[in-house]
Amino acid sequence: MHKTSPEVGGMGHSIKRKEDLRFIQGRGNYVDDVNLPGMVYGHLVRSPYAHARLVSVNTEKAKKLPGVLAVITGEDLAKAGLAWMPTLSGDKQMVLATGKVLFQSQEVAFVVAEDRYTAADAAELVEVEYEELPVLVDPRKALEPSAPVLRDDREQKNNHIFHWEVGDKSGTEGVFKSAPVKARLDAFFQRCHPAPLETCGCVADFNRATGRLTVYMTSQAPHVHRTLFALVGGIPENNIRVVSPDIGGGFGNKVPIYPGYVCAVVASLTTGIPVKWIETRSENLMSTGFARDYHMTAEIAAEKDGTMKALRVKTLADHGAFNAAAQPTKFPAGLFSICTGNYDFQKAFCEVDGAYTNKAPGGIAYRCSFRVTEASYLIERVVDVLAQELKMDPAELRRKNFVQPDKFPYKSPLGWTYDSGNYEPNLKKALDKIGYAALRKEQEEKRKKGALMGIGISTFVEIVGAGPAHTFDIAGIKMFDSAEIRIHPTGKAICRMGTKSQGQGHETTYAQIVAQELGIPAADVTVEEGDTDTAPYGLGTYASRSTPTSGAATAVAARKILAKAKKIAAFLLEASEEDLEWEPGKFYVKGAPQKAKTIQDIAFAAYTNIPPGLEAGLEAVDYYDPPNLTFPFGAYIAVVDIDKGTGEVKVRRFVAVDDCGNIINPMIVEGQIHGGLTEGLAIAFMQQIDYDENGNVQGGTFMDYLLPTAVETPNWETDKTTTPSPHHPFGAKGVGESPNVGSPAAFVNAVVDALSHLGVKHIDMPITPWKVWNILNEKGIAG
Amino acid sequence: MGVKIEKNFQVQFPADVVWNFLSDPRKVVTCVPGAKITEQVDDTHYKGAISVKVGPSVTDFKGEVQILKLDGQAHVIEILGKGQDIRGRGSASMKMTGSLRVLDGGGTEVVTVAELNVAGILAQMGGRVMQEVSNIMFEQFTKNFREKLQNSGAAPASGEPKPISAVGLAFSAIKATVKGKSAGSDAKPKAGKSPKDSREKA
Amino acid sequence: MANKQLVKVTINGRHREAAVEPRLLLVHFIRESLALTGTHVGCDTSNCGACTVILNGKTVKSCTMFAVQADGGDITTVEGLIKDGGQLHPLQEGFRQEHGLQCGFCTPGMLMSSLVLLRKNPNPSEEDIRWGISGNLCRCTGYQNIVKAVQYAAKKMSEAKTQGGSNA
Amino acid sequence: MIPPAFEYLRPSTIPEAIALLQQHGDEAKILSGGQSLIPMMKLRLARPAYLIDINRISGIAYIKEEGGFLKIGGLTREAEIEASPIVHSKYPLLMDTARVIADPQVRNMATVGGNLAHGDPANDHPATMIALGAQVVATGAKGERTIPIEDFFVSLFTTALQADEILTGIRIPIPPAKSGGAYFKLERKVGDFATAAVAVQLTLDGAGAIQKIGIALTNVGATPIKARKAEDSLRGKKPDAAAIAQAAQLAANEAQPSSDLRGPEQYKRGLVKELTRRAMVRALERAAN
Repeated sequence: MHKTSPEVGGMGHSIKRKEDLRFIQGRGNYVDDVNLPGMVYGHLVRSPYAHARLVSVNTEKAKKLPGVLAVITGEDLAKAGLAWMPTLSGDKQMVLATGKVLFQSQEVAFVVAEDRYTAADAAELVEVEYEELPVLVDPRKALEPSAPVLRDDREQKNNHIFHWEVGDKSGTEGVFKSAPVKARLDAFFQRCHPAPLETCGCVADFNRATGRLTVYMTSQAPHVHRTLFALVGGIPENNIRVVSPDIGGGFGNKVPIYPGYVCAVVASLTTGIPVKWIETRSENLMSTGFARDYHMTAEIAAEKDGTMKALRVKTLADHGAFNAAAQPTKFPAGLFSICTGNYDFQKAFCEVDGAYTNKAPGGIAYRCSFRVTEASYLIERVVDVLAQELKMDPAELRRKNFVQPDKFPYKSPLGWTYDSGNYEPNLKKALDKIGYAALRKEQEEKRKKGALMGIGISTFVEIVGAGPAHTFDIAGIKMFDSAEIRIHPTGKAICRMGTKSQGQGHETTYAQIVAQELGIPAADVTVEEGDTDTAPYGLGTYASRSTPTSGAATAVAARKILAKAKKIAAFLLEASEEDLEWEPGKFYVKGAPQKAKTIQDIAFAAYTNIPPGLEAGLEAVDYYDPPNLTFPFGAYIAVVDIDKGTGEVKVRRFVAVDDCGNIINPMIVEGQIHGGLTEGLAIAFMQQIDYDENGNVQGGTFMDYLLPTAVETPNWETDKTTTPSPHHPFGAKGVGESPNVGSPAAFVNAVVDALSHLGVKHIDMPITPWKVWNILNEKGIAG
Repeated sequence: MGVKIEKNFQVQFPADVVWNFLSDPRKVVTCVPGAKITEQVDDTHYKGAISVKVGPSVTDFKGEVQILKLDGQAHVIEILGKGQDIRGRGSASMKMTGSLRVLDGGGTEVVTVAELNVAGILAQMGGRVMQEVSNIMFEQFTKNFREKLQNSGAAPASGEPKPISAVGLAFSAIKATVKGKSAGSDAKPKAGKSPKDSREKA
Repeated sequence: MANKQLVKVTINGRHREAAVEPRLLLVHFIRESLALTGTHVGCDTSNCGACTVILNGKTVKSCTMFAVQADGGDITTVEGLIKDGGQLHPLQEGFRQEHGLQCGFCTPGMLMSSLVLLRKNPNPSEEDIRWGISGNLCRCTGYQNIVKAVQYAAKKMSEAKTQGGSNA
Repeated sequence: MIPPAFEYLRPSTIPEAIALLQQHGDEAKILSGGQSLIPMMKLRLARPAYLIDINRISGIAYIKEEGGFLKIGGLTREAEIEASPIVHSKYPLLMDTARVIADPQVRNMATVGGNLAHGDPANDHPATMIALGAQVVATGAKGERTIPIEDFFVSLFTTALQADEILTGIRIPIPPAKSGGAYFKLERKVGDFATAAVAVQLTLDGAGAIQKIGIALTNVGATPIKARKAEDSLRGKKPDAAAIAQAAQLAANEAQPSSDLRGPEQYKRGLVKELTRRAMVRALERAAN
């Protein structure tokens, strides 16, 4: 690949982000910044109960409050056939409750008023009578035959959602029967929430005169949302425009459609007035897409020398009241079957059961490709359990079992074809960088003195960038993605995409791809996303798919443009196409570099001096269907020290060596890794959306759902190896989620490692000081 | 969020007198700070209201009181009180069992077990203070119980009841009785453990 | 309903006033009454700091204050950071140069906290910076580059000072 | 989140404020820093009909030594304590405490008076003021009265302030030479309430034995707890490791924690023990210097 000049700013340049200029001046345009003339406000009335029969909803008092325009109930929606909506997992979900409520904070009524304050007041005046019902918060209890049936709307009269299995069951059993060594881990990956700093919200604007509905919304997938509005609401799709303005972080939270959006749309359709609805933080944490909540068991069968032969995984997934997991249709447990990791197992078998409980619906892919964090955590933890069993160094055990570089493309026993990988040098780089041998020595010394330090390794592999379309779809729509590039006469460009940045820096990185491919300086390329009226159709940004899909589409579209540019250049240079050479930015005649036409010259000619037989203009669109997923990987090592007096764990160092193939913008990649590691830290040590036995949310505000500050967050040490994806147009793989996928296991492994000599084999996340202290206290060494 | 509180206290009245008081929900409810009976529905059902004040926060509940069990022979009463927040933000219920034990020397020990459940905003936000609020309210209940019994004109068995402590009077700002202990949180504390000071001698 | 009260403030050097309900939060006054939407709301419980503005020289969380309390006050928001000539403040420059932002939602509050931090402590250590922005949550960056951004600005500002200029 | 409506009252003197309190009784709340009250109002857990904003009353925000006391006005902001040279040089316990209350923005608004008058056992100043043996100055219709801090915290969110009194000041006895103090707080993250915290203030005599000692505990009971037994065990004694360990154990016994999201009861006791030990050691170091 040509390296472009810094002025052009193609691949590999850490150019400064184009989007920053508006953000640092307070000129971002987030959804709550959208203010339309005459706009009114919506406020949801929510259930205080986790499970209750809805006896009555009386809106009279609320309607009488001056300033209130409407109060919509589930019964009202039912009349229009909108009381329920489909989820992204083939289930359905109540928009506003009818009959009963199934989780605390479920949507019951929608108040529309002239301003936020009146709407909030009116919501309190909606009188709802409930009759409380028995609550199920434990999915194991939910699957007991005697458990009350939560979803009596279903034909199936129990709380079981799905059973899914993959792999060779009997073959795996066979290996286990004869295996000399077995390791087993029971782990619970707690319910978490992506909690982007901006909550969800929308402004729905139905124009009665034109019949057009415009919805400004916090959407990671605006086109899909437009289509769903059309299919569910019966509005002609050409009359719907979804605009996803600047998004204050998504992390998967903004993939599903939530009842609030639908209510705002219904309210605008019925009043003809723009309606804004913005979630509070508590509403965000308590009702929108949670992540994880997987009760997992993993077993490894191995030889005495540490050769891992087979993996068996059994998981119970808690999906809450509705199966609203945002994931490809054919994969009820997402891509969880990546759980063999980067180890060369002969046999593997994985099964997952899903259950309904009286908890918020979801199961979204929080900063990971669908369920990959759960899988990665499980395998990277259980490998450590095996190392402990074998009294083997965990780095050594991993090294011994890595899929070797000559085996790629590698077919895993659970059916994935890994595109490329080179795990050993990646791990070595991390071990060297952190000084692994010296740390082990230090640990030994410290142990003699009674001090507790631990080193935790995680060598994860990700599976990102869905499609391919033959296997992956969201609600039936195939998971391709798109790019449209138009070159203006003066050689500047606009690029529109089917994806949607939520902070990833697309306006910069896509421009760099164009710069790389066409030699047009990135500064001259405007990138636009999120407006369904202008952008080509796409599936959106999540699952680290932007670079693997839209990024690829950008390169392919640019290459289409280049093909035409070559014809124009040949015409201008009066040479044949075969005689032309390309270097980013210009065509020149072979052997006569002074005879050249820049891309700007060519662009101008495309509008002013069009070669005979060619269409005017210089633009292309590409809908890219990736031939395979990409498989980024990395080696993370955490070093922790434990305060025996308080149980606090301090992360002393953390080294992350990522391999995401070829990198577009190293600065942005590094920033993403910092952020993902920080979220991983929070999950490992602080965060949980928990419920008490009555289904009350514990952790429904930032007072109890803890986001680390700058003080709790360590400095991250990052590095990279580069193993390009062989099937991606420029060898990239996607990276935004790797740190969140790979780091939890590193943290937990480090803490367990610090305590392993005391016989500790596992601690469930979040590893709070009191959990550690309890262990120390039991062992008689607290204080 | 569920809590169980067990509390025993002694009064210098004969069991019959105490039972006479304890077996009448209209009287018992007057001992619960902030609570009142608004209507008797039938022999075993009453309507009532309670206002729970914790610092600057006030929550008003309206609901029902039901006598589940009334055994005059064994001196055992079981009452279930259930209320919904009048602003629709949650509910509280308390099942209380009271029984009497005759003491040597003529006094009576009142043995109470209360199981409290809270759902909604208080259960979400109140985990930090549930236990303390509950302790205080139950304390206030027993104080009121003694006081009302004494003022009911009944003759004490012997001796003088101890005066109500100054601390107790200051508690009057807190108007109700809820007993809470967070359970099911990641702290996994054991619900139903009686607090340290649950045994109090008058 | 409570009577409206007139609130007068100087915001980013400009005098503004509006009659508001006493319960109107300062953040809504700024965002809605005064149409300055750079200041954000990220939580309800005074944890996230996205709503941080400078009131009379001190950072406050404008979601945990009523507009009537700010009556007569001098407020700076992110919109007031840039110089009249359109020149970026060294902190704005620093955040861009050091990649101290991603989604940008926390950035205005971060900038306000950093500005006051540097006024009080022109040469802060890394630890000073981390504590100085500990009332502001960021979900994207992991703070590391925000620390660098503040260091960048501190350096720029001290250089400007020694050269006789002033930036703060 | 949207607070319920209220009438906003802004008196310019203390007597005016007290008259308003008397006029509106239970329906009124004092608005000081508002950093506890306003979040509760936004959650609609508190709905006062009247807010009496005392922020424009002059003369109740100060930090000064006078008449044997460090006097702090009720309206003094936490940030002002943090920045105070007097506090910095002579009151390390107070400095420790001011630094770990909430976060910088909250400390710019939050007041010492509010922190105490809220009566929240999770707040940090209560234990600190108990350890320092402070007095609270309450101003009511009949003028000022002082309340020893030990008598101030009556119960959860309940103080000895009368309904028509305002906490206008705190008086901390100026510590003699060879005094030291420390506040150790374990919080889940910056801005959190303490899982547990311990305040220690002590004075050594000429022989190095403990002459005066104050130990108090944050967020391990319905009120801040004065660890009297721990104090008694140390008074007059040389603070060697054994004496400190014993006092730490006694303090742990005196704690009355409940289990919650921050941890089970047993952990919190263990924490009180450990933090007492650490605060003692730090306070002794400071007393020695």
